[in-house]
Amino acid sequence: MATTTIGIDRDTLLWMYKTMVIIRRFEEQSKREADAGKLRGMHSSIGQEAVPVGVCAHLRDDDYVLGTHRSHHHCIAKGLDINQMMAELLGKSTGTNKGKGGTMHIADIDKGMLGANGVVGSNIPVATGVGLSAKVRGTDQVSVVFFGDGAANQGTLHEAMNLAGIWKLPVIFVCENNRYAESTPVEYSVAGESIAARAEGYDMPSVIADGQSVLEMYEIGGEAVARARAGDGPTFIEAQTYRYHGHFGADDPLAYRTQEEEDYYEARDCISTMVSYLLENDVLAQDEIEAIDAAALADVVEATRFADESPFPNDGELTTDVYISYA
Amino acid sequence: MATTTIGIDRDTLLWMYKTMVIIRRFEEQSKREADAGKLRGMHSSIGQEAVPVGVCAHLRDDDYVLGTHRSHHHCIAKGLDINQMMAELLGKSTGTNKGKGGTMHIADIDKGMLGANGVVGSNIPVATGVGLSAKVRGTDQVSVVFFGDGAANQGTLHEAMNLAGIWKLPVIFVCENNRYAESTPVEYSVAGESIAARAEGYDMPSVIADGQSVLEMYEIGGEAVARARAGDGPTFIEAQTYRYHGHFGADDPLAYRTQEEEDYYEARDCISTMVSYLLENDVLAQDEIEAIDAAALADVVEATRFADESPFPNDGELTTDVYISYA
Amino acid sequence: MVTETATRNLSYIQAINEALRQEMSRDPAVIVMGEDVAGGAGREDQGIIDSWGGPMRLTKGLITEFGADRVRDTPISEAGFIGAGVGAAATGLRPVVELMYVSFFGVCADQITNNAAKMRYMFGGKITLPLTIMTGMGAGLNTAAQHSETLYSIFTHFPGLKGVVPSDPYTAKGLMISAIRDDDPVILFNNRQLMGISANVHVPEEAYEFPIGKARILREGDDVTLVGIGYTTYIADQAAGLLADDGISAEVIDLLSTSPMDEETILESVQRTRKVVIVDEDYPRCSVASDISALVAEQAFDYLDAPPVRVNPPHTSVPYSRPLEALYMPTPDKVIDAVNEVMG
Amino acid sequence: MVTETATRNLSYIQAINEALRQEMSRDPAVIVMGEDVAGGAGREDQGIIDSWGGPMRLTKGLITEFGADRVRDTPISEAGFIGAGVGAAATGLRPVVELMYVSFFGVCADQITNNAAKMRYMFGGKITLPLTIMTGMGAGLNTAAQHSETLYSIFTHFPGLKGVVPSDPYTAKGLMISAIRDDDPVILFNNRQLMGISANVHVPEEAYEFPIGKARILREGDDVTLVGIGYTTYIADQAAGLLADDGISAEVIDLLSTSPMDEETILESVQRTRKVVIVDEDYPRCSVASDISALVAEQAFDYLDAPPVRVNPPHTSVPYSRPLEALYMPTPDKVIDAVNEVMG
Ligand SMILES: Cc1ncc(C[n+]2csc(CCOP(=O)(O)OP(=O)(O)O)c2C)c(N)n1
Ligand SMILES: Cc1ncc(C[n+]2csc(CCOP(=O)(O)OP(=O)(O)O)c2C)c(N)n1
Ligand SMILES: [Mg+2]
Ligand SMILES: [Mg+2]
Repeated sequence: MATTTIGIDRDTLLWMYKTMVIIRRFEEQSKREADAGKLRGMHSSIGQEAVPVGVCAHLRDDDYVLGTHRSHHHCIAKGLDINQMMAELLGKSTGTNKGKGGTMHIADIDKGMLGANGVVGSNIPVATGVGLSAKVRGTDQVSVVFFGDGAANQGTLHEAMNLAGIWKLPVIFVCENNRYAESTPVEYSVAGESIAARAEGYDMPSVIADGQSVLEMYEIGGEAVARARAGDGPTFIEAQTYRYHGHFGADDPLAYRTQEEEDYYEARDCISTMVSYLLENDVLAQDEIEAIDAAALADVVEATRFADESPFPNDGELTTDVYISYA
Repeated sequence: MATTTIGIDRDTLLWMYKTMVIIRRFEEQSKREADAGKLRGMHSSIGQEAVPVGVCAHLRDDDYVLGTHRSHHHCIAKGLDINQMMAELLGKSTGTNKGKGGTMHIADIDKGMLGANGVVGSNIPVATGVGLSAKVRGTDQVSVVFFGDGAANQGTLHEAMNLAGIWKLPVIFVCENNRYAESTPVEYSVAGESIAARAEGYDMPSVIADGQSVLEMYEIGGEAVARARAGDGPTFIEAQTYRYHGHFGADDPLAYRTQEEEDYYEARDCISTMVSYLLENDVLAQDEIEAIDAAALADVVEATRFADESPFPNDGELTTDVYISYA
Repeated sequence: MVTETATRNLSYIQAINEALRQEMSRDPAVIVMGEDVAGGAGREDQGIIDSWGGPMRLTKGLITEFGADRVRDTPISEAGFIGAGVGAAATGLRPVVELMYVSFFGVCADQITNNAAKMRYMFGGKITLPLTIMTGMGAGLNTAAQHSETLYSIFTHFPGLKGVVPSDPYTAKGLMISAIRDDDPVILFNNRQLMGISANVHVPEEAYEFPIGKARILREGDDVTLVGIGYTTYIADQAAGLLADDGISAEVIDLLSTSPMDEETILESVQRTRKVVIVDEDYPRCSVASDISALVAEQAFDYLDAPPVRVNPPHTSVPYSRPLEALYMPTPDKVIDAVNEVMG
Repeated sequence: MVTETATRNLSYIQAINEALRQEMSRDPAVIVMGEDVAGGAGREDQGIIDSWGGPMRLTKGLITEFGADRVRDTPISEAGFIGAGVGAAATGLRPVVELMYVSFFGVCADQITNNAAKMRYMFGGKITLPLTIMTGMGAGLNTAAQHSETLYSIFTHFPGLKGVVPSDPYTAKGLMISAIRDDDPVILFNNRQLMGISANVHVPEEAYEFPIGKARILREGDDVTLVGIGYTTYIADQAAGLLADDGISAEVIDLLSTSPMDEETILESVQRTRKVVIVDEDYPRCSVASDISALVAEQAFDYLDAPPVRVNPPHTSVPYSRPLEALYMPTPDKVIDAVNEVMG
């Protein structure tokens, strides 16, 4: 079966499932590393896997993704090597960034990951420039920027949407509305009926998507990528999702949200609903699912071993890479 | 006749007419001073008089106005002394700001003018804080911020609209859309159908007003001020207007716009249409109009004399006012 | 039996928190704004309140005591709400606004440098601007280049802004109270590492001011002057303790205010010790350390037995990897090396 | 008859313009963005094009030669379009982005200090960022506190950023070309007053680089070293001319790069003259002048016959009123006073 009933080919479905599972296992492991004191302040993406996976399924290596402080899932969805990612989390010389960036700054330009970014809203204009670059250089590359509901209140989003609008840039604005910025609920911080509605003021196609459904993210992401590639300008996607853990691991989310809300989202978990879909539609059998899960876990175990055994950067690295030529 | 057919009392009509004329005469004189080399880089508000006059007609001394680089009209409409204003333009010690601020920074806190501001978009958050202050202190004061179409593309507007929205602040956002930011046409720089439309993304009542009509500005401004005073939150007004001169006096506007466009707006000049209205509705007779005009001119002549004869600040002023206590 | 020297120990966090509470009680014009300064905003009706308390818990409990009107969680819109702080300060309030980390200054710098810093001067003195900005800073916690900067130097650059950098719970409380009561804009820089260090200093219960613009001599000495700023005062003092064991008597100046800066205290000390080592965690170029080095060279030239020495990080961003970050930081060892250099 | 010393005079504005034109011709990756860099945007079909040319006309004519795709007027959204410059530079373009006046840095500082400055370091060197930001600066034109700042000092503070400050048409052209060709982010600071001064210097027609990180000795001398930065080089050189009449031989160093800074040239000169006066229009605290004063004190201590002296404006914002602004500025007279001070 090359293509499923909903028109997504099997390889893509498999890739999406497998990638979501790898993200989840990777994040579970990074939390363990954090709890063991091996890294600090990491922002878990568990619960939000479907958003970048559905969108990145349409991207090539030479398309670009830009992220936030919470970007492990963006990186994995964009095809980064998890060995290098785990090494980066531990500050090792074999990391994606040679250990100099860490959890909030993972980047791999060769894979088109132009960086997680620790400043809320800061990457949105950068992504707009990436779209401009593609346009000026005459390629059909696409630039996708992921950001949170909290970031939607930064002025940079407004400026970038306007620029992308007037210049018809191949930029896709994906707001991962996980309902909270730290402890601040989105209904408190965002005036107006939705975040997506703001894009209308910039004449930009916008849509609210179920960010727990990778199939819906795939479909909506596909339209946006096609629009961008065709030179028809930007798209705004508000993906409604949820982070299962606290903001950065050390907070108790039940201090600011309810058990019912958590249960509601976990019942619609992107991975378990995908499992049901794959089984019900005979895309995969139970043992195939289990094999994928086991392989994902093994990959993460291997990444952890790789990271653990890798050396820290040597002292000279402190003063390299400041400029092209410095020390 | 205490109140005219359209429900505006005669004193208010007279005040509005007189104030527009004073602004115009003042601006003509400041341009002469600039042309004579006595000040530099001043931004003429000629053509835009009706916007602040219509709105400020509803304000008390203890309400606040915040402006831009182009704010002489805001200042006069808010009741500032034109002698002190002209002295400020010439950098004299008798100026509103003791000569230390100049044309882009005129302020008079006693009159509720919290400052022109040279940085495009910079005063918008400040105005929001003024509204917050009124709310926290439990007064019914109103905060009005004027800004240009160009400023509408600064992120600060987005952030401030959101804040005013979620906190229901008594802030009135008045965009003076004079169609240009320096030489950049609004239809190029603003994505989306209108600037006012952006306010909808923040659940804020918004309206497009004819900024050449002081009566319309009065009506729309009145609604907004009433809403703010009643504690019902912010309003966005896009006032469509036109600056007759170049951006700052040294540029030729016909390099970037057409004679037809200039003619169209000048034919709808806020002062001449108001004269027709006043005459047609028997609010004023021709000789009364002429008397007002003559008085306005005399006031401006006197302001110029006052400014010319005032001394420059003494040298010690260079290092005062940096802090409450410094030098 | 009453001990006259009973000390009241508070953590740095408790000291700031107490200062805020006391000033809010004293003056209804004091309000607090910032991201998650309370937490779970807008859910009081669900029984959710005060669920966060600021990134360092500096503002914990304020909302329960003073209400949501005066303790406001903000959207992530620093230009918006710090600008709002300026407007509120100009019109009758005394806002304390939190910029979570100073590294984020760039999204709101215009409000600070063009409005807060300049309004009084531009308006010919006809306005006061009692705004306090408090912000977190400092490396050493593995938060990499965008969350670990120190940056008081760039605010010191701007006339019209005052800057204070507490070094322990005692100065934290006093400087926070002084900042709130000051009629000029003041930025208070909270080093994150100081929050984790238990300092055995007495913090009086009653409200007190520590004067802005004044340094203090934390440790007297004759052989060399060490100048520290916030966390680096702690480092300098540690170094001084070790040096004492080696028979070197180091005087430790705790700068506390970067602007205005207490030039007299520095000069008076250096004129006695004739040698100075400045310990600063900010980037080296155009830094407070440069300023102090230049000050001493220019004003105490004839007294100096050796050139001034600065201990700053190298001219790089803050690295993530732990061993690199450890190399990056000023340490007692580096201070001791510098002292050995000036002692000749 | 051919004169070997024929000079080709260009104004500062023409020199920058020529550099931009030559680099855009050479390399299709070079684009220019900023407010009104062309003018009348989007009205080509009405025959309206190139109606502005930038605030100083530095970019005049570029759009007619290179088209609206590569010469882009922007909305007033500095964080947006300077951030876009960062993204474009990271992905194959060499953008030149104009920040109209450096005083507006605060609306876009995050893009400069957190992204442009840090990306290479944070990403472990796996990226180059050939971004040029050009910006206007300087007092003396009665534009008051928010349009007249100098501020190169705060960018110098940040590792990862390079800063260049041309002092005349020759260095303007060479430094602009070097900035564009450099693979790191470079900020080029154009002093507005230099644009109005006619300098009789030869500007070669062909494209040439002036090396970033190198100062030059504009005038040789033995008695005292004057260090100038951009416009203050002009002031220092005027002072040196007057001092020569009095028999004092002043060496004038034209700093040209604030970061990296050419420490050797400064130190070598001061070691000879044994006295230094630094002339800087930026605010005095945490300034490039402080840095140079500290550098000389620390590295050339034993050579100095007198303490370093700085000539900066006072610690105030820039006043509007002309007589006050005149008092504010560094002038040849103030430099001469400072020289008399160090000459003892
Ligand atoms: C400019 C800026 N302000 C504040 C912060 C601190 N901060 C880090 S993450 C965060 C919440 C972000 O919320 P959201 O955008 O919804 O992303 P999420 O964490 O939910 O993925 C805040 C306030 C920051 N990093 N940058
Ligand atoms: C942040 C900032 N960017 C650029 C400028 C330069 N500038 C001054 S006025 C102006 C145009 C403003 O246009 P608009 O907001 O429409 O106001 P108008 O001049 O039409 O009244 C520009 C770009 C500035 N002062 N501040
Ligand atoms: Mg969120
Ligand atoms: Mg306009």
